[in-house]
Amino acid sequence: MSRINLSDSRWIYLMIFGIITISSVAPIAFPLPIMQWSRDFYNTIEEGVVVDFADPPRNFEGVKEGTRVLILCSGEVDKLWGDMSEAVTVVWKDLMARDAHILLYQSSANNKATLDKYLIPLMYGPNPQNHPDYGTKFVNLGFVPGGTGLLEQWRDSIREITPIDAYGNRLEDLPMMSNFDELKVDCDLMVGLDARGLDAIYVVRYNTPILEMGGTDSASYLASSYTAGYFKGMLMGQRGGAEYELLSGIPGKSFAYLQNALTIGTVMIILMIVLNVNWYLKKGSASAGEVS
Amino acid sequence: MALVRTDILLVMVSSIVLLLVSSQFLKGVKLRMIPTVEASIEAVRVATEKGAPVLFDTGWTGTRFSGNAVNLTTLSFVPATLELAKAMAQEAGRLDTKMVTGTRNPVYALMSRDFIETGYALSGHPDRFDPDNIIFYPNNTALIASEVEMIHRDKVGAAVMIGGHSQSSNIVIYEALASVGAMLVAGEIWPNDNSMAALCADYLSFAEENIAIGAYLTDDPVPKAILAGEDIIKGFLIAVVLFGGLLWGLGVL
Amino acid sequence: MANIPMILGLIVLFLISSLYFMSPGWGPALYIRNSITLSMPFPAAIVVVMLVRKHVNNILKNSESIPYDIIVIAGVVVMSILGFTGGIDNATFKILNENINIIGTMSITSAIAISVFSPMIRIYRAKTPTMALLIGLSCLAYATYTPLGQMIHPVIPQLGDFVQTYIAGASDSAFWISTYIGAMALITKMILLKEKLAPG
Amino acid sequence: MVSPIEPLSPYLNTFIFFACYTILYKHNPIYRLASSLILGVGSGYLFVSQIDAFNKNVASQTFVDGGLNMSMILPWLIGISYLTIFSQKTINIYRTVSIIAVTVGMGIALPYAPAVFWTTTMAYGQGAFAFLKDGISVSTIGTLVTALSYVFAISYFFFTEKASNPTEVPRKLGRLVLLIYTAITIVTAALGKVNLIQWKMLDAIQGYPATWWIPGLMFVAMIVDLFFPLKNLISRD
Repeated sequence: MSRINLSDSRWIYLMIFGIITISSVAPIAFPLPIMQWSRDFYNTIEEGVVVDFADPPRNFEGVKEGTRVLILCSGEVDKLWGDMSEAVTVVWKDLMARDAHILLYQSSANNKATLDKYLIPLMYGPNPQNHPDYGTKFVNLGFVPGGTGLLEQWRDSIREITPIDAYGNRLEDLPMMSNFDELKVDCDLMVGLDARGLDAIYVVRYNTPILEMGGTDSASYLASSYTAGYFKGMLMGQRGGAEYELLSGIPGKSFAYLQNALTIGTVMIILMIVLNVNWYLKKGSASAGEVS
Repeated sequence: MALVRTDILLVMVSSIVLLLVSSQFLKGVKLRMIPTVEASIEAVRVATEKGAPVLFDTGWTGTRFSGNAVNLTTLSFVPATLELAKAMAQEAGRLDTKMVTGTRNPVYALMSRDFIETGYALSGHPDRFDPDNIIFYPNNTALIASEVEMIHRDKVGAAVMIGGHSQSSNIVIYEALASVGAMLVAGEIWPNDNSMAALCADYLSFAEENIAIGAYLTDDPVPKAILAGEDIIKGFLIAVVLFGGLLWGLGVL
Repeated sequence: MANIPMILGLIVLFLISSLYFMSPGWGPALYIRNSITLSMPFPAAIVVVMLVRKHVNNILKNSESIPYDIIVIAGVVVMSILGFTGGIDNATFKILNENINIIGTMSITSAIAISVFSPMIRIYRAKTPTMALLIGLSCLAYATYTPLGQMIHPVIPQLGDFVQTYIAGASDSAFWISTYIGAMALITKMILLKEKLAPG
Repeated sequence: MVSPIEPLSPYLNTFIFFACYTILYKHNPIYRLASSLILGVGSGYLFVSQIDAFNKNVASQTFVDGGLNMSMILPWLIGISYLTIFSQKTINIYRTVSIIAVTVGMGIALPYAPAVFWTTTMAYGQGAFAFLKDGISVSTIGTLVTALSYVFAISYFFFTEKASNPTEVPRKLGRLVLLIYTAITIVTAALGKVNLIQWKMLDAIQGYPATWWIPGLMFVAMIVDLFFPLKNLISRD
């Protein structure tokens, strides 16, 4: 096992790392079809959407100055961050550019640690509580335990259950929170990061518009919520980030990931074809040998 | 205090009533075989032939306390996997093979210790039980990282992996098992993990089949009759989609 | 007598289930639910102590893994000292968690990619119609989820998207739902005391 | 307060990430070091966070204003009961408690099962023949395909021969649907997860300080070991 040969799977690993390194160093832009759920995501932020599960319908008019947006960092974001980083970053930049009021909540200690380390410093510096936007355009509730039950309780009041933010400030002392408490009416838009179960609590009863972001392969379990109309748009993986960069015109670095995906996809297709042809030819010659 | 979601209450109660009725009236109905039941015991024998340990990994299987249906799945795997662990331990005790388990759930870790110790006792060799072989891991990452290391170090002979592994990470263990040529019996709780099992496993069972393992490990006809009752519920759901959907489309409903 | 724990468990099960249908919840059910969840640190602490014990045993047995056993024990001890003296917001405690646990999780999760590519190259041979279809679908998926499909023909990603949105999603639901029905059957078995949750 | 090990964190971060990949070369001390750190630190984190939670939620609430808080007695009793697993004489106490822990979990989650399978089935049913109401479009054909895929896949899970035999064709189609799901999931999982490797690679190259040399050194060590086994430096066995 110590010497590498062609039947050794280690050459596969080597090839993949080679492709990733090259893609990281020299990304190239590619033509990219924009999936409908990504387009819907952008359109909801840009133009708004009507949600009509309950009477009367809610007409959300897009993200404008002062629009109250709750970002729920839920599910397994800590595991998926490397596949969601660019999409979350570009959407966050867009929300900031539109002067939205952003309230952030994390459902687990690991999700909190991930955003604290990788996202929040990028947007608000190493001490976000000292950023000029803090309290007026951005509030971080941090990790609040309670899961689905907590979201049920927040429908009526955040402050009653969670009186302080992640940095120990009382919510009533933060100007942004003055009209952001009773989620069923006060929240104009929810953006879920791998968040599930929101449809039953908010969408079907209060017509809250929900947008969803996840990893590339999260689509397999999130797609049914999109087709059922609960999610008004989805951004999946780094490709979602690239799509949003194209739609919003906000620059990012998603195309390095696309080049990597393109190269790996192409190599895998070629390998599958070549290896199968090779196997077929060998099989043919083996059976010919048996006959002779 | 008010009663809410009565439609769901009705569905829940009628499902259980239907299954209870089935348990009495569908005794003796023939079921298809579940490959993992026999294969799991065979895995112990394969490991014995190789003179290597057998790994029994249940991942996320165990207690969770938040209100969503996904948690019910990890809980539902508890009785079946514990019964399987006991049956495998009995065989491992008889053949004097090291059986190593891996879980990331504290309550399950304690329960599996109890079941496996009983399995060894039933084999007639209680002295062969070693509590250090029941390994608890604090999280999924530690479970995967440590088991991969153990598989390479001890050249594990066979593995039975019936449980949940986050984000399809079960395939990282499968790849380690493939590198040492170990037999793999797999049955994952979640569908995306199950896709990875379909790619790599020698024997594969689907989630619901794993919950039913207990029914296959006993001669009692009642648990099997309850499984037969499940088919009635499935048939009803199919009818709802096809006939209910048609009536909806035609505007009758 | 042997069935008493299970009967007690079943009573508790339906007591807690009733909370879903009550608004607001009622006291005894909430009290039992909260007491059980609040007691969970006990089994967690017990199994961590047992884990440490296993590694101490390895050292006592003079096993070849002694340096690594020491690292595991040191990890638990250092984190415990940091956490108990400085609280869970202690800076070093957080740094160790972020740069070992969190990044370790991402590393192991990322290893899924390598672990998929490798068997795909090793195993995917069109020996049966099923395998041929699997290979064809995989090629379609690779073309759909990379810019490749669009570069060849726009219909490729459209087809791939349709398949994922409308077929894969339904399959995922069917898988979950059959599991949920299985769970209902399990609870029925418990009601009939055919599932005891204790070895016997 | 800043930690004294703060300057080391980018290096530790990169080391752990790429050390986990060295197992692809072979079983080695770098991997064992990383996996032991993950296990030890992860166990310590769990231990501390659990004790901290118990202290905050139970221990510190047991005596309030000098009086015993009766609601905290049960969590203490249940918790201590887990310790009875270590004696055969008392093991039945532990068994009862663990059974109740499982059934409480089941009780919380149980109603969500019929809720999900009923609402999902209803949603698929309502979409199945939507084309009769809304006309033929990609969306209405899509919901029809979804509903049929769901029906076929459910039929694949029939347990009894009585249900399976007459539904052979739908079950075969169900197998096809599950196969399609499997193929798509495998590829999207691989493409999604490979982004994580690249994300860390970009971090190592573009981050401050640059830490790409750490995996670089590991790679060089593996190449050297391939031709001149490094184990020989320690032992000639």
